[in-house]
Amino acid sequence: MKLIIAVIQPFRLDAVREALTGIGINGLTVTEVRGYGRQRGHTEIYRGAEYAINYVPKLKLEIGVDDSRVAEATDAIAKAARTGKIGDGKIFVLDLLSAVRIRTGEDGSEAL
Amino acid sequence: MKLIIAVIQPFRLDAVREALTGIGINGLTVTEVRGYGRQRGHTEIYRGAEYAINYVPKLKLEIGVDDSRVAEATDAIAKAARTGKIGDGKIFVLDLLSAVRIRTGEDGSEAL
Amino acid sequence: MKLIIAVIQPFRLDAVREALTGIGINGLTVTEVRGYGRQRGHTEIYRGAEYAINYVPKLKLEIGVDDSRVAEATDAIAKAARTGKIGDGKIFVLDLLSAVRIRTGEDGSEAL
Amino acid sequence: MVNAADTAWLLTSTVLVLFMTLPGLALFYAGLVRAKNMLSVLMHCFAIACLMSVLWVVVGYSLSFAEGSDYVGGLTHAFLAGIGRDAVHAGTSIPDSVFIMFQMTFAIITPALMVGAYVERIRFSAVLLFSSLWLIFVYAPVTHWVWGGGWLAQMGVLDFAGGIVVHTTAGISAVILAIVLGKREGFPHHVSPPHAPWMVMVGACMLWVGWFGFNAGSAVAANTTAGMAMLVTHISAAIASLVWMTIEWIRFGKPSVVGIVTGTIAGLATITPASGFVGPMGAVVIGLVSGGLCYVAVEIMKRRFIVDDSLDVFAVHGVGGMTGTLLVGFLIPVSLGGSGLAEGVTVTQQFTVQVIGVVATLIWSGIVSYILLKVTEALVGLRISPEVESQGLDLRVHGENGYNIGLGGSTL
Amino acid sequence: MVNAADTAWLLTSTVLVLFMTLPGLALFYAGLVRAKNMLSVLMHCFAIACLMSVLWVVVGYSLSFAEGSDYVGGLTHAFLAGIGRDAVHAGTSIPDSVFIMFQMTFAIITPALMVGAYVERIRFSAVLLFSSLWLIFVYAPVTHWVWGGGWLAQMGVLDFAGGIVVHTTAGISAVILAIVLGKREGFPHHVSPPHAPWMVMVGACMLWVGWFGFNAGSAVAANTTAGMAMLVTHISAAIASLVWMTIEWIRFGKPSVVGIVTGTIAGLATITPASGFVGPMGAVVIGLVSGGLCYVAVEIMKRRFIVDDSLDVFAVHGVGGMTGTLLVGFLIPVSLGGSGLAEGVTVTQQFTVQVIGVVATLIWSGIVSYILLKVTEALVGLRISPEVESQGLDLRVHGENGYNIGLGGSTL
Amino acid sequence: MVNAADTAWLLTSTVLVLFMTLPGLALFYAGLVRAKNMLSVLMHCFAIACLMSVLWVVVGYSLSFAEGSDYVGGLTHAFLAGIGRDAVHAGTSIPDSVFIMFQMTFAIITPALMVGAYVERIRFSAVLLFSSLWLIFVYAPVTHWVWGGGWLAQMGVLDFAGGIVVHTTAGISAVILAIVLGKREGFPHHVSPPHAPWMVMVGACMLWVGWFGFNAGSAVAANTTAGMAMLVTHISAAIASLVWMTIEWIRFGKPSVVGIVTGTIAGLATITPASGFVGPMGAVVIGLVSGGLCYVAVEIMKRRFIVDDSLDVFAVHGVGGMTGTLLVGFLIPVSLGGSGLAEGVTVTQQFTVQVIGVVATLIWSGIVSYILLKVTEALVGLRISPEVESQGLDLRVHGENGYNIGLGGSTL
Ligand SMILES: Nc1ncnc2c1ncn2[C@@H]1O[C@H](COP(=O)(O)OP(=O)(O)O)[C@@H](O)[C@H]1O
Ligand SMILES: Nc1ncnc2c1ncn2[C@@H]1O[C@H](COP(=O)(O)OP(=O)(O)O)[C@@H](O)[C@H]1O
Ligand SMILES: Nc1ncnc2c1ncn2[C@@H]1O[C@H](COP(=O)(O)OP(=O)(O)O)[C@@H](O)[C@H]1O
Repeated sequence: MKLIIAVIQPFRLDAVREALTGIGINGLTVTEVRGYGRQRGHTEIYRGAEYAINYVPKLKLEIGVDDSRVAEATDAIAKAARTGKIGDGKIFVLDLLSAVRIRTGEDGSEAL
Repeated sequence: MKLIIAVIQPFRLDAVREALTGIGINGLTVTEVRGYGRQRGHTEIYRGAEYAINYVPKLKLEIGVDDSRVAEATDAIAKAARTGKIGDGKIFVLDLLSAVRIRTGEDGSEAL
Repeated sequence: MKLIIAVIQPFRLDAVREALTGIGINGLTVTEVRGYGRQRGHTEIYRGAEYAINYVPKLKLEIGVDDSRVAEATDAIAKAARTGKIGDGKIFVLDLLSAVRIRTGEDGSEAL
Repeated sequence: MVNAADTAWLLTSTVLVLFMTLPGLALFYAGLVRAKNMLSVLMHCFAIACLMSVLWVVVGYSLSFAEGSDYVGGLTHAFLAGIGRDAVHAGTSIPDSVFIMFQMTFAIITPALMVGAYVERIRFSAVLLFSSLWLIFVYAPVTHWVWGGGWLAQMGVLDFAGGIVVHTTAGISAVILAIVLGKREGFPHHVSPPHAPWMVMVGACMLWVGWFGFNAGSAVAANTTAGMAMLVTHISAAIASLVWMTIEWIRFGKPSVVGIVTGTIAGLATITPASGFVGPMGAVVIGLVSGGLCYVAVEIMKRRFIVDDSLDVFAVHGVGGMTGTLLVGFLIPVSLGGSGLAEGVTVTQQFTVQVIGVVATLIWSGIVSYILLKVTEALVGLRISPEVESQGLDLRVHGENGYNIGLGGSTL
Repeated sequence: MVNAADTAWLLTSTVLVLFMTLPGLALFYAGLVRAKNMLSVLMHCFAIACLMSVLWVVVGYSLSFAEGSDYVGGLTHAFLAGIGRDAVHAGTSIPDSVFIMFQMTFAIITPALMVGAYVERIRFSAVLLFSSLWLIFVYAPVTHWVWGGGWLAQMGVLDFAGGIVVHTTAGISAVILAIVLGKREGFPHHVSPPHAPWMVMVGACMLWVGWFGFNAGSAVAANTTAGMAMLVTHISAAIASLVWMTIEWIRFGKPSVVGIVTGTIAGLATITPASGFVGPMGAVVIGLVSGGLCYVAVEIMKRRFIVDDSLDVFAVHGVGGMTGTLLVGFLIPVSLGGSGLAEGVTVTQQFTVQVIGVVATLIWSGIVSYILLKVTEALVGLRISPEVESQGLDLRVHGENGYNIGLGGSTL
Repeated sequence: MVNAADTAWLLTSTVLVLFMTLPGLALFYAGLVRAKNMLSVLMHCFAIACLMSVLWVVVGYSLSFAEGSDYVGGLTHAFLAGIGRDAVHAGTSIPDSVFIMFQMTFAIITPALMVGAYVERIRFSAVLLFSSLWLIFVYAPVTHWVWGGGWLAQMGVLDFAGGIVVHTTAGISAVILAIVLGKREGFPHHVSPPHAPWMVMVGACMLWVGWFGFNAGSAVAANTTAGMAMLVTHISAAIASLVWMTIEWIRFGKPSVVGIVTGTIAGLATITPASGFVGPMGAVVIGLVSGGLCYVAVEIMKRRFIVDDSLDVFAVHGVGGMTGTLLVGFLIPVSLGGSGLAEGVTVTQQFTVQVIGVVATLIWSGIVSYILLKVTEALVGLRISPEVESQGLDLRVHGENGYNIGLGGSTL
């Protein structure tokens, strides 16, 4: 199993969710984060002064998936999240040693 | 070492914390997240209209533990977090290559 | 590639960011978290009653880096985040199987 | 001659009515939208308040209240010309300056009410242009008809504090706006719940207390009419709130904060035209009717017509204002605790006049609003781009975020 | 005859006292609880305001102020029967409608004060039922005793704006409520700090400004008594705030926002019964005493008795109201800048009367509240389930979240 | 003799001016700082309000308004000695108690305005000590000069509601404060944007409605002057808001919430000294000038001088107050709708007097503020440690967090 971590533009969430549901992935955890990469923030104007906003709001998705679904899932996310503009985000994949569904105690792929 | 990621119902936090303290695990990072799995959200009613709330508020715990404590810790969390109702959450375990206590520079199990 | 997870004191963020930029690391995701370790929270006083605040606000940084940069990066973070007082935080390192830049589809070190 | 006591009350009432918009209505609406658009809503209300104030001084007051034709006032008082520092407003015991200010606060809140119809998707320049044109071509004439001695006034129409002038005009124009502008992306199936119900309630509380200035201030004196207007306003608001709460409780098992305060606004809007005329029992009737009727109206607009009058301006203000206007003749009799119909006027006759008033206002406001929207569209465009809509107006149009409470206060 | 100036001030005062509850008290209390229950607190205050308004019209006003026995008013004015549109309230120079409205705002805030005792664990239906019964069986009779010509009034009890009628009744009933209902899960060792101290302070500010309507409005005229009542109210509030702040600063090194504003409320509650009678020096004394005494009372309630009167209704309002009531006789002498005792009454005699007033009110309110709670428990139940308590009332009882500011405004 | 109507209006005005500070100004400033310091700002405003109230009773009122020399009042009314319960304030028709209270609210807001200069880095004890000394040594004397019959009053200086007394004193002292205290860590390149623009706007709305009490209340009567003062105040605020919005729109393409409301405050501050004297056209001029001039002043202070007057007290209040004071003579002529200059006084003569008033106030306030700061520094220290500054004043100085909305309401 793998844990996919995707950092995306907040307004792409609905699209990504639909894409994942479309390929039958039905579990997801979302966190509000801020970050920067190539996209270096923007400036806000107050009373004639400009402030540099260094961290851009993003959403981080964490999705536990079966090994067999990883490629498909990252593709789906990438496609749905892409706008082609700077700031579109990143997808990271980590190895997942185990997964447990708390309610039933099931583990492994059953739990995802 | 392992990194345990547990997504739980917010109101089980106090119970989980007690369970972990009970087995001598004294370090923990909590994040507010929202998610869905089998539990598909609920509806809220405003002015006669119903809104689908797709993401349910959860807490995500991250706990770095020694290899020897993993089983015990996941068990303790699962037991304390379980209500038996849909939405109880998930526990994921990842491999942890290293851990450092910033204050002292200690690393490995010492740092946990 | 590795994923560095660092939990730091919020007011050290600016220093850590500068340190990372200094060594050419230009991507970062920040999450607000709360946690405890050796530092057990504090008390707040309201109307003559004292409340135990068990979870201390921290920031969690996630940084995907090339294998070759891991040591340098953890060092830089540790140095910039250290105040020498309890509560300085932890750095965890995990193995990163893959990384993708959503905008371009680049993957591997290119994507970081 | 200026009566100091009446002046004191009208000065206070003016403060209260301004407070209804700033920040009452602004908070009420801002709490109902998504977090990413909440500043834009505050901005709409605030900028409208400023701009309408200027226009009121320039021509609005004159077109509404100066001598003129039966259909619109003249320009004698444009730029407040001919208003002496110490002049008493004719037919009242308060200074002209106070009358102008008091009425200005009505001219502020009426266009601001329409904000609820176009939130989360309109261009800021369209807000300013449309509101300005609307003040001149809809609000000022209708005000002249009803309160400025125009044709409806001559027919004896009863509208104590703005059931026609404020709520009917804004309500129908809101529907036209919503239709011409189109739905928000995702409406009706993927809209988000109010981002801050607590803020909605705080706004509603401010509207409630401010409304005492609106209705009791419309007596233009600190007298028994003002006192009774305040009492009946309060009763209607309280009852309509409870009605709405009860309906939700029965239907869904969960009486909501947003629901109960929507009932409040319905009760307040509906009693408005009747507030100086009816007694406590009339207020009970109006409270009961308004809570139920506006509830149904919201359902119908959202479910049947699928018009994205986003914050229910028509269903609450429009339906409420018209209902109150039509009911007033039935509830005014002295036997019901009311102030009584004018000598020789029957309930049926009064009802007919009220119907004429409402229908004429609906037609005029609807058609003119449509034209003004087309003009606005041609001049500055109406709708923001889908990209700005999805990213939120706050950051993209105003360059700000409503909430910067994260990251422990480090440089964001 | 109606005096327009007094009417203007009383209309304004009515607005101010309603503003105290909506949104003042509601925000004050909502900020003190956890985020997951903040809407429920707003809802309690708001729904109480609506329901008490209706009950006041139905029987409350009549039971309080109509001619009746020495113990309770009659039903002559039930449903406001016999109130003429132009009637002047006997013994005043304001319209009956204004007097009824002004007093209604007191009948709203008094049950709302008790919300602080039962937050985060009560059933919504119990809130509505208990408050209703309480208005009729506790508030209306005691009001009649003190302000409606009842037995305490005849004994010459002094209670300018509600030390007995409002604060003592609500304070003691709050304790009974807290005991019968039981503690919140986790109390006293695992309760959370106020979720929004800033909101607590905003609520306190609104209570402060609104209290000027409460106290200075109780002069029922725009005269020198009203002026002095406002001045002494302000002095007491300011001093009690500073006392509380200083105690915290000395004890903990950290003067808190929640602390200073609690002092404010203590100072305001304590001066209330005395506000029309004492002078500035009396206010200084009351400010000093109330800040210190209420601080100690909070400690004792929380630490010794371990009663979960969650937001300190008794320790602040109860103790404050009683203290002010008992002090008034000592501070009223003309030599101290007060308005002086009635002819032929000595300080000791007055003190005795005040003690009788307080004790009788404590006994009546306490016993009746206990009975009403048992009735409420039998009819609708008092306490929510532990599961709902741990998940929060907002989502489970009202179906809403206080704050939806996350996820960038996507469909949540 | 006491006039009840004037008293009613002044009681109301007092409420409004207190509301400006609590919670208006407090919210305005709190929204502008970072989340970690927002409670400290509220605390500053609130504690200042309490402490200034006490000092006003002790000596402030007497030093300002009692008979004394040309430069400062005497101590006859220290501790409000010699103020009868029923006394009428000389030269007015309102009770002494009301006059004292009304003026007290000015003595509260003026030191509170300076909070904007020292946020996020000052010691709480320094706030209290400096404000207290400042009230006695700056505010009271200048008030005596202008409104207490002192030398400027004798010269015929015109300052209707506090352009000199309130805004010039606070504005210049704010600069001195900012310089002596030093910049915030990170200023000017790494400061964060306002943590809650919505809160800034809510505060601004409350300031706006409260300002009607400030300016129209300064007529000390419910008359035509009060009415006109309210009207011109409103016009100036509306226009200055629009000017600021337009400048931002043109320069940056994004009209901001924080920008438009800063314009509002500029318009309000600038009309203040002129509000009882000018007519609507004068208000238009003042609105236009103030919006533009204060905008430029903010730029210059931040970009050229790099003084960390953090929330622009000088650039908005100081520059505004002085501008209005200097303009009043030009806009007062009857031909422009003003109340006219005193018999035999020319525009140039009046201008000279106004210049003298402003310059004398700048010099006195500046020098004395500097001395008082040095005294404060010596006694309690001015600045918090860098560690506390980076961690935030809320938690470290007051032991609280502004927002505890996380972790699902579990024990934090
Ligand atoms: N090396 C990294 N490690 C962790 N998160 C990163 C890294 N690089 C980028 N991110 C996250 O991805 C988000 C988008 O990155 P960005 O570089 O702006 O996208 P792109 O390069 O595709 O335009 C950032 O805001 C940050 O949260
Ligand atoms: N595959 C997954 N990947 C990541 N997080 C998940 C996944 N499945 C569930 N979750 C998280 O766990 C929470 C609870 O899951 P849910 O399926 O509702 O529980 P259960 O199946 O035990 O009733 C979700 O809200 C989500 O945050
Ligand atoms: N075992 C752990 N697993 C996950 N997070 C931890 C762990 N131990 C500590 N933390 C995180 O690090 C933060 C700082 O830890 P703490 O022990 O107080 O630091 P130190 O020991 O260096 O003084 C905690 O608030 C928590 O968020």
